[in-house]
Amino acid sequence: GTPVASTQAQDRAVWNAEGGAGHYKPAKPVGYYAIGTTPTPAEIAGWTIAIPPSGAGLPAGQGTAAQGETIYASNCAMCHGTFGQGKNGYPQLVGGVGSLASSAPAKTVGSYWPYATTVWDYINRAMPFYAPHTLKPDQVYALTAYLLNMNGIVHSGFVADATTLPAVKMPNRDGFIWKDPRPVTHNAACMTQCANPVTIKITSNAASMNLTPRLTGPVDHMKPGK
Amino acid sequence: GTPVASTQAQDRAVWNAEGGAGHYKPAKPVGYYAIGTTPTPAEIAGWTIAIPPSGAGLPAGQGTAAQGETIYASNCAMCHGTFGQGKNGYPQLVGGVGSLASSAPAKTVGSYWPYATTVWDYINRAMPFYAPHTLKPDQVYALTAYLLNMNGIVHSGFVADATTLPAVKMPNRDGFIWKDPRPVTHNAACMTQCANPVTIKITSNAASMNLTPRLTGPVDHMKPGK
Amino acid sequence: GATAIAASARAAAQPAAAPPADDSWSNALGPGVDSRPYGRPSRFEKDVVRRYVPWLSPTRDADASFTPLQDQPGIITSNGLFFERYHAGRPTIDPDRYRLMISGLVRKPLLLTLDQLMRFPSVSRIHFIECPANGATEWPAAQLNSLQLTHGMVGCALWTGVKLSTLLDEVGLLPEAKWLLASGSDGAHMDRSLPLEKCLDDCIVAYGQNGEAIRPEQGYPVRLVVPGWQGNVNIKWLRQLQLGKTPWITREETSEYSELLPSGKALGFTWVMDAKSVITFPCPEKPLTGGPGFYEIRGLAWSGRGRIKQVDVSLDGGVNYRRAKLDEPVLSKCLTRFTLPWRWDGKPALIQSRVTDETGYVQPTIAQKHKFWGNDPVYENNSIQTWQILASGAVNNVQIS
Amino acid sequence: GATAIAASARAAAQPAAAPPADDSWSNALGPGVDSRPYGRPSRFEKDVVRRYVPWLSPTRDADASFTPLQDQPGIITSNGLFFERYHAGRPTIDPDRYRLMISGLVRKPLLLTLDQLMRFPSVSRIHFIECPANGATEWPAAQLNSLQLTHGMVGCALWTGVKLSTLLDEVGLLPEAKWLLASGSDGAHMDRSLPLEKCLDDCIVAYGQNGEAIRPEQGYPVRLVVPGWQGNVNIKWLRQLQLGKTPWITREETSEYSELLPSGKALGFTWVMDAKSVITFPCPEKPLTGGPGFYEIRGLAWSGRGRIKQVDVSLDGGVNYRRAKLDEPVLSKCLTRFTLPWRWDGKPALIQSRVTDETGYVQPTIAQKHKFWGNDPVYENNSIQTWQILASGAVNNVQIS
Ligand code: HEC
Ligand code: HEC
Ligand SMILES: [Ca+2]
Ligand SMILES: [Ca+2]
Ligand SMILES: [Ca+2]
Ligand SMILES: [Ca+2]
Ligand SMILES: [Ca+2]
Ligand SMILES: [Ca+2]
Ligand SMILES: [Co+2]
Ligand SMILES: [Co+2]
Repeated sequence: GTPVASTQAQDRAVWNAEGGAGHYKPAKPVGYYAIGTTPTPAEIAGWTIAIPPSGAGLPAGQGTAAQGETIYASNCAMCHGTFGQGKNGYPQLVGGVGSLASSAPAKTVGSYWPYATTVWDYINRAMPFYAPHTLKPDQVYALTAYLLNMNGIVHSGFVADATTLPAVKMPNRDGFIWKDPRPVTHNAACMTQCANPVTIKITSNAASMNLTPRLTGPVDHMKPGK
Repeated sequence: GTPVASTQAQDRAVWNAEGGAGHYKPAKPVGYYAIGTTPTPAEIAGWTIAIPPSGAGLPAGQGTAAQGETIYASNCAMCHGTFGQGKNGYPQLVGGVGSLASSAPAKTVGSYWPYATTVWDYINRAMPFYAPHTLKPDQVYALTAYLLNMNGIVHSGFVADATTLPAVKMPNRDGFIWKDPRPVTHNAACMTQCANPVTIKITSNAASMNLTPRLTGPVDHMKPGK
Repeated sequence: GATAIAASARAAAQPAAAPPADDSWSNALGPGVDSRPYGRPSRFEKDVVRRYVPWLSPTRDADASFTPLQDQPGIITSNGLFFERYHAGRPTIDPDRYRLMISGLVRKPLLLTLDQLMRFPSVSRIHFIECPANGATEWPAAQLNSLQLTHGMVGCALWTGVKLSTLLDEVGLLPEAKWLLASGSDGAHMDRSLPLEKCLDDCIVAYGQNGEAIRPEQGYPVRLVVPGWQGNVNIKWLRQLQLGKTPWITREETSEYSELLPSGKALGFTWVMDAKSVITFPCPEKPLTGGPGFYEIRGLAWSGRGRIKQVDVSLDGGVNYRRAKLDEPVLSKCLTRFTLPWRWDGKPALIQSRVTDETGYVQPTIAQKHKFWGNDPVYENNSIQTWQILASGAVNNVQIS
Repeated sequence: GATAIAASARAAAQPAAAPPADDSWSNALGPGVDSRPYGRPSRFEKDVVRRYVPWLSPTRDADASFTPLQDQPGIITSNGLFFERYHAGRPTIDPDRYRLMISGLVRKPLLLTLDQLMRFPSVSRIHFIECPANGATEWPAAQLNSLQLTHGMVGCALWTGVKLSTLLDEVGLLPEAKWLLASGSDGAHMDRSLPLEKCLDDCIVAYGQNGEAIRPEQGYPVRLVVPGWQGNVNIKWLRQLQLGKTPWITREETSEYSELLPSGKALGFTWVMDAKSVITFPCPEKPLTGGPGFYEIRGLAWSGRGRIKQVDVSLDGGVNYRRAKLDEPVLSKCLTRFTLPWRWDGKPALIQSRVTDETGYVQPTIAQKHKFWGNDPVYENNSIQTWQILASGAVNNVQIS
């Protein structure tokens, strides 16, 4: 595969081109309104939880897949399944590599996510679902290591920390593009005889699908698949 | 005073000038949309309760002040007072003639209303307050006669009906004008030195008035005058 | 285990930053999309409500409540906060039993159900509606220390419905027809006469208000919208449109919504609401709480005659004015938002706004109004409002000479 | 006596005309202005609510509900009916404990309370917000027989707040700053990276929505409004604006709001919502109930790239089109209302609308979308909607070749 550094460089080239302020000239000098307070470094650190691909901001601490397994079993498996296979509609976290171009793609941490830092970031900010952002850094490292290991991305002895995670090459790191390659304008504003009436056929009709919840009366809580 | 006919003619001249469709051209022919139904004459009559100064539409029936007195005592006096003097903030219906140009004008049926037909119309459509539009025509005629008599506009033998009411000359019939005589533009969009700063004085300050209900918390139901 | 993790708040690990970096609401799930199919404001906004002045009327059924303009951040008034004006309380109308009668001097009278009315070609326009008694208490002197209660009998909404002219075309006006009587189905059977020219211009028989059915408070299921004219002619709970030769001279256009002039003469039919503006921040309810420094003066301006051309703001009781910025969109007979940056030096000040509309009409001072209209009118107080800023940042409603 | 009069209904005297000439609500007093300081819709409108599709998500806390567009009469969405999209339910935020942090590659980081945020210069704009998953179920085939559920993940409101550029001026961008991360304080700590050029253009840090504080469902007390871009970047319950050199590549911009292309490549950052339109009457929920005759076709159109230029309507499945009328105002990145008069002959028909925006972009057919985007995308289904009208007047959601 492509070496980590060059893929990151590719992404970065697009991000640099997309970002930036253009020819922006500030309307007012810095601090013109003099409203609000300057946060302390500790406050800024408390707010700033997002971890970019570089790993900047990853806290001290570490964790292994073995440590993660225990935490996962009691806090995550009830929704995502013991093997990360997903359950009752909750997301599948493991598997799916090679499926993305198929007719039944399985988008998982293993098959789809381009950066391992995102796994740490998301578990830290949003999981477990019922108590988000309550895990300690070591727990998040351990869970990340466990998910990467279940996906066969790192070996069982892998120790996740601020240095190792940004260096992990995810299976789909080459799979993301960041600029829409699809044509924008597809249609013409034709006004008469724009189609041949004879060839117009109804290809699908929602009335026969039996998928629509009740639309009047109290909100319909029908179970998936009715 | 001015004879009834000529006053009505004066009003009518303004109303004719004010009303009308101008140079309007309908966008569509009558019935173009063909939506809805044509009401029956009985339906139109049921809806059409407004009585203009001409008295057009006044129903058959009649009533005297004496008949009105009884109805008034049990259905109206509790709010408007036994003598129509008003009560607890409910409108005064009697008196006030000659007060309109004073510093304490009393606007009543007797002092202010230009047409007797309006008295019939309003009692019929809106009174008694707790059960509007439930009186029978005879009752409305009687109450109208009673109010006019209490106001000294008609004598006690007066029989109110579709013919007599439009002919009643109300004390203030000459008192209404129908086109605003006051100048429209009062100010200039001056931008600098528009007033002499020295002469600017605060002439009133609501903070010292003690009239403002509580503005936070639950809505303030303070009693009049607190 | 799950409980152990839930209990160990991250806050404990990062005391300097949290709360509020990570307040309770960030560490839990909130209610889901099934919790309230029709939403409501945050419970922390519970004080943002319509309020009334108890001493103005003997009964809440013939009374008014006021829009909290101090909490209205733009030109649209929330449906839940749109001012009320009732003459016999708020009727509860079954839309299936609703009928609109169009009769009188027409070629083909018409009776419409609500469904039928909704089939006609429709328009959608943003217009203000203002009660002419808005500011009535302020004619003799500054009396109520509140923006809501001095200016809150105005609201602005996106009204959707059928142009009145479309319905009049459909029934066909007879040549003698010159006036229209609109009447409501509330207990008051509230009714007003309107000259045909206005009816054929921009009036709307409306059933939609800001994205939903008109609220019961504003006339559910159907009201008349008469853009720029006194609120009371915008008949709510509309039951009938009757065509005639002359006005009906109803109690509402004689006893109620007429103006007693200083001469003792009574003035009927004053209809159009002249241009008006008011500063909505700061105001008595929203003082300057942050001490000296930068603030943005904000306000609303409107005119019954068309678009707003400019708004000027004075910080010195009307000696000098600065041009305010108008916020897009600027629409005809619609609230327009204006702003002016202000660096407050912490000293007392008298602030005012003054609107000029597209006809060139300039909002008058209360003194100018008194000069031409007398000292004690009831209606159409569109005079310039003065707010007194105290050194404490508190704001009072005052009048100045 | 009083009771006798109240009991003798006028209806008895005039049986032919009443009811409804004089229905019960006309003969009584309704509740007064003190009855509900904050109003609500008529109880007869109880079915007009947000609804959801239970089989789309395993939990209501990471789910969406839909605006009932079939009952939205104009371009403004009622705050009570504005669609919801949650990733961890709806947080309940105490505005006194609210803080906004602006940090990262800036000269002077800033921590603001809500009161402080509100002191900055403000703007007020009407913009739509649409979830890119709006219409997702309809990619492979016509699946849901409902306008609300195929198109209702869009809403349009008057947003009031501080221009994001004003806040970025205040903190001072360092030259290296190229991206901004907006993050929320819901349980999901929902966050998205945005390129600075868009941030400095027309984004608003908003606290007002249609005349009141932003609703909890839409981000109370503060959300980001990114006009014309995917709903999910309009971060709700906004807690932080962080400046950086490169995007953060969050889970939301990789796993969640990316598009898997037919090639197996994943596409991030598709941001702009292309022009879209839909006929809102008739529709599955609002069939033609009055038999053959006149109806007005009504709909909504919008574009993430600016103003609507024109909307064309076809009554024959796309063979011929007629130009629809656009209702004022026509604003940038805002819903625009269109109408077309139609005399229905009672025969089956296939009706469609097709919008062209000011950039010249023309709304595509579903077949054109499939050709360029593959048969099974998730997001940005802005294809032309076909409604099948049956002879009965019933309306079905169909797709045609
Ligand atoms: C109560 C159910 C529940 C529990 C327990 C739970 N999750 Fe989740 N998880 C979810 C839901 C629901 C989502 C999707 C959220 C969304 O769509 O915004 C999710 C998403 C994820 C994702 C992203 C999946 C993707 O492909 O985008 C990861 C990774 C994840 N969870 C890891 C964990 C870990 C690790 C734990 C335990 C610490 C955990 N989850 C516990 C319900 C749960
Ligand atoms: C429960 C109280 C109440 C009762 C009983 C009542 N009224 Fe009234 N009346 C009112 C109120 C309140 C108004 C003012 C309504 C408004 O402002 O829209 C009013 C207004 C009037 C007016 C118009 C006053 C003006 O100057 O504009 C007349 C005339 C009148 N009532 C007559 C009657 C008659 C006749 C009866 C009995 C059949 C009656 N009222 C019973 C409360 C009452
Ligand atoms: Ca929940
Ligand atoms: Ca009154
Ligand atoms: Ca006037
Ligand atoms: Ca009542
Ligand atoms: Ca999801
Ligand atoms: Ca896009
Ligand atoms: Co947190
Ligand atoms: Co009646």
